[in-house]
Amino acid sequence: MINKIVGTAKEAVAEIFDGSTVMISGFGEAGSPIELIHALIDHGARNLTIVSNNTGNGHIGLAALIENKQVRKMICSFPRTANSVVFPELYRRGEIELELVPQGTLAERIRVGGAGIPAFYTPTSVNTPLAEGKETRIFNGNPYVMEYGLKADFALVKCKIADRYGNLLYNKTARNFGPVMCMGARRSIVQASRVVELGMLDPETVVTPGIFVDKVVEISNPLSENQLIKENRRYPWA
Amino acid sequence: MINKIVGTAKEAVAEIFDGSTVMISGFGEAGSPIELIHALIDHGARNLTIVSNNTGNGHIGLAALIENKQVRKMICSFPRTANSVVFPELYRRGEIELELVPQGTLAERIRVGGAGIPAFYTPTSVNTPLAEGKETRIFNGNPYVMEYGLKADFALVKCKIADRYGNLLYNKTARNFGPVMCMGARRSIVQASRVVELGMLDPETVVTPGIFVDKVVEISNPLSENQLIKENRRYPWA
Amino acid sequence: MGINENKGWNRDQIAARIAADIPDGAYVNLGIGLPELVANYIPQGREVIFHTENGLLGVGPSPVKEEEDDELINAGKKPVTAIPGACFFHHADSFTMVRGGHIDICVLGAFQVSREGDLANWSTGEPDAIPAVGGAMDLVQGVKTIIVFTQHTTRSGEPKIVESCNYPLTGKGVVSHIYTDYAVIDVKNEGLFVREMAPGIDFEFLKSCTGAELKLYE
Amino acid sequence: MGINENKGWNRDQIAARIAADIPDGAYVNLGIGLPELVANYIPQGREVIFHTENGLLGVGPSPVKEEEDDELINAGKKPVTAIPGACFFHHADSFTMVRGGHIDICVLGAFQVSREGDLANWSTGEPDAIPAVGGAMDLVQGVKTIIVFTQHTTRSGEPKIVESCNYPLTGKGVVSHIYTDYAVIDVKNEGLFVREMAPGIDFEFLKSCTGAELKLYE
Repeated sequence: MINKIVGTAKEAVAEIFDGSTVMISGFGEAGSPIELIHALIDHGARNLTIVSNNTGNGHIGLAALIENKQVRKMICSFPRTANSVVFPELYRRGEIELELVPQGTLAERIRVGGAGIPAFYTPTSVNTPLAEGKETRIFNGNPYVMEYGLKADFALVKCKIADRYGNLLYNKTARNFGPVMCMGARRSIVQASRVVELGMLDPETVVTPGIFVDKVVEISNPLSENQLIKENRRYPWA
Repeated sequence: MINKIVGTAKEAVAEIFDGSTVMISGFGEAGSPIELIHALIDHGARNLTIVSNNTGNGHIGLAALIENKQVRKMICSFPRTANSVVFPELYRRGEIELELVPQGTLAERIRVGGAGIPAFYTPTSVNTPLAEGKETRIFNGNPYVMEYGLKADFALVKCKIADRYGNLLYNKTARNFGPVMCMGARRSIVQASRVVELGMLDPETVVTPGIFVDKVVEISNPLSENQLIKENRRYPWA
Repeated sequence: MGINENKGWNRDQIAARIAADIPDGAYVNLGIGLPELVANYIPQGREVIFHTENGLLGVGPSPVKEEEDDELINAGKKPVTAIPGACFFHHADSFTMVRGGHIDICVLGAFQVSREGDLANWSTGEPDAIPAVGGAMDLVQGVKTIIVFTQHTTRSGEPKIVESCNYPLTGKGVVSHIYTDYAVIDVKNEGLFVREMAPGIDFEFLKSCTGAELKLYE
Repeated sequence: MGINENKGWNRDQIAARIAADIPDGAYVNLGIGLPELVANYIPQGREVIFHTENGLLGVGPSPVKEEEDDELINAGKKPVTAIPGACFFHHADSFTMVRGGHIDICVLGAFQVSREGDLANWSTGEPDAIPAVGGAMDLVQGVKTIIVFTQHTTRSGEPKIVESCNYPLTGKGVVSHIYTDYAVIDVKNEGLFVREMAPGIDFEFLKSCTGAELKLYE
């Protein structure tokens, strides 16, 4: 029998090893799997390469993971936001690496990484500093940059509803990188606000087919990053 | 006001010009926009390059378009099926060109054609006759073939439900190439079994966002290819 | 609005001026910050669909406070709403829209724009700055028409329209139109053409605060 | 089943033999024709999810006649059903599953298989033939384990397991296991190893109708 549901976030992240590459869904707070990230902080895996659009807010979630010195390198498109304090400080001190990738290139690199495509050409970043050192090539008279597919050992993803096959539905703009990260990671670990019986999801509306998912944990009332930041909370909880 | 709904299939295909490249959705009968194809036969545009997984069945739909000598070249993965008689005969007589593309490569070429990506690398067809004359390149010790994005002037697509913005839902395995063809074509022309009021579609379940669609015609009870073939029908109707 | 605040158009007037030039039925992406104002000024009777690259086509007006949803936001991470006919999608599909040329117009801010339409808007290049690019480089390459929405000069009065950018580029030769507090300028192969000047602004003044040659339509 | 019909396993027995080796929880793609039989023999208590490349994960049994749906078909264009927990998707997503290594097992037919696991199953290379490839080349490159389901010899008694294929290849070095009416053979770097022979088949006979060297496990 196929049952991808596990009991706790702790159990869900237990297999993450030191030095692994981990994709983390979310665009700012929306779609960020905060309970899974906190479980990864408790778990303690170090020397991680994190692929995520941002670098977290305040001192919780992804920012707390970075602050806890578990992250060696960030691959992201936008490492600073209004409430981002942890990453900028470490970066200025030279204590964390940054690979800056345009947002669309990041999404496509993740998707093709999961689609067996090792590289592709894109017009994005042509003639800019972000194309330096990259191969460029002319197609139909226009220059394009070659970009590599991106694969990860793990993805940590937040969704709204899941079933035991790992079929997923998302919530509004919290969908963002979740579906492509489930494709791009060898093992996808998902937190769902609700787990439903098999057959409850309309097969026409499933966004992430279960084949891209390995483990699901139900987190009924996920924490709100915004709320935690307003309350000036830190993880691990003081 | 945005209103992509047009009154008739004839009106929908009127802009298709001689020599254009036209993507046609469908996998066998499932998802084949038969009324739009028949309107294209009536319309009479010639010298077309058709991108479609198959080459049609019997003497209706895509097969009838080919039989009517409107097609110069087929780009497809599987040009023969149980009921495919028209294409094989023309092909053997050297009266129609064929570009044979593996099915997954075809789907990806269409998708990236619509995504601004001019070329990508794939392991598919490496060391086979279909890779002959194509650039190959080693990534991580393994060989890959370079394939080009495919763009079309038009796509003819069948779906189940649409709204006036061109948002589309499909039916079961009739979805197949529809969504990527809407992406890959400069102008996407869609037949929908039902057109609903704006706001009736759940924004979470839209499969093809309206931005990829240009015209929609409601065809409430599309013909069944299977039925027509059983009845040995030909288009234009005798 | 710095030292220019008493001259020319204010930011809402610039937004309205841009909105007036967006045709009915256009698909439009609005950059973070000033460009977001444009949505407030679409003329009545026109239906314009706003795309936000984090996965929504059909962005509606800002929600009232109690209806804000942390999971319904725009690229600037501000709460938004979704109009009837909207749809959600993932990031790869979103940038298929962007990179594939499906979006008609994108309005972006700028540090500098050059005479040839080069845009610099992502990094000041200062050694201490945290570089952050977001979707800007995808947008400038993929969207059919790039409009820049900017103050004509920096806070300290330096021209932002220059012969050639000294900040790191977002894209080369990508800008089609520049809307500032002083003027509307079209970027053409033959140079920068002033299409319109704000009330109280004359061509001599405009030239004096612009770092690149300006031309007038004949 | 041609001239072999009285010897070895029949096609249903081959299907059952393959099915017995598919583990619980596997994602499996079945090629058109003979391989489709495998679905009928999954041992009770195992949950196996069938993928069909035309956009369905969770293919169920064939429908009864009156419930056939022209728009719910498999890659062989035969009517199927969808199990609870199934989902539909478009062709690019479907081949992301295939090419990206997400599918565990694919069972395919063959014209020829070589000692090194080369597979020829899409074209006889005859000048008059209409070439048709479908998804076979994607499947052999992307799926983790490729199983060939074939008669041991052609109708006219020629070996289908050969030193090197003379038909055009589908893929090079892609086959892991061969299940025929006579035997189960593992393709390894060190050669072809006979794991099992059908009742009534001995190694000498098997060698006599095989065009490549066969080995026995020690």
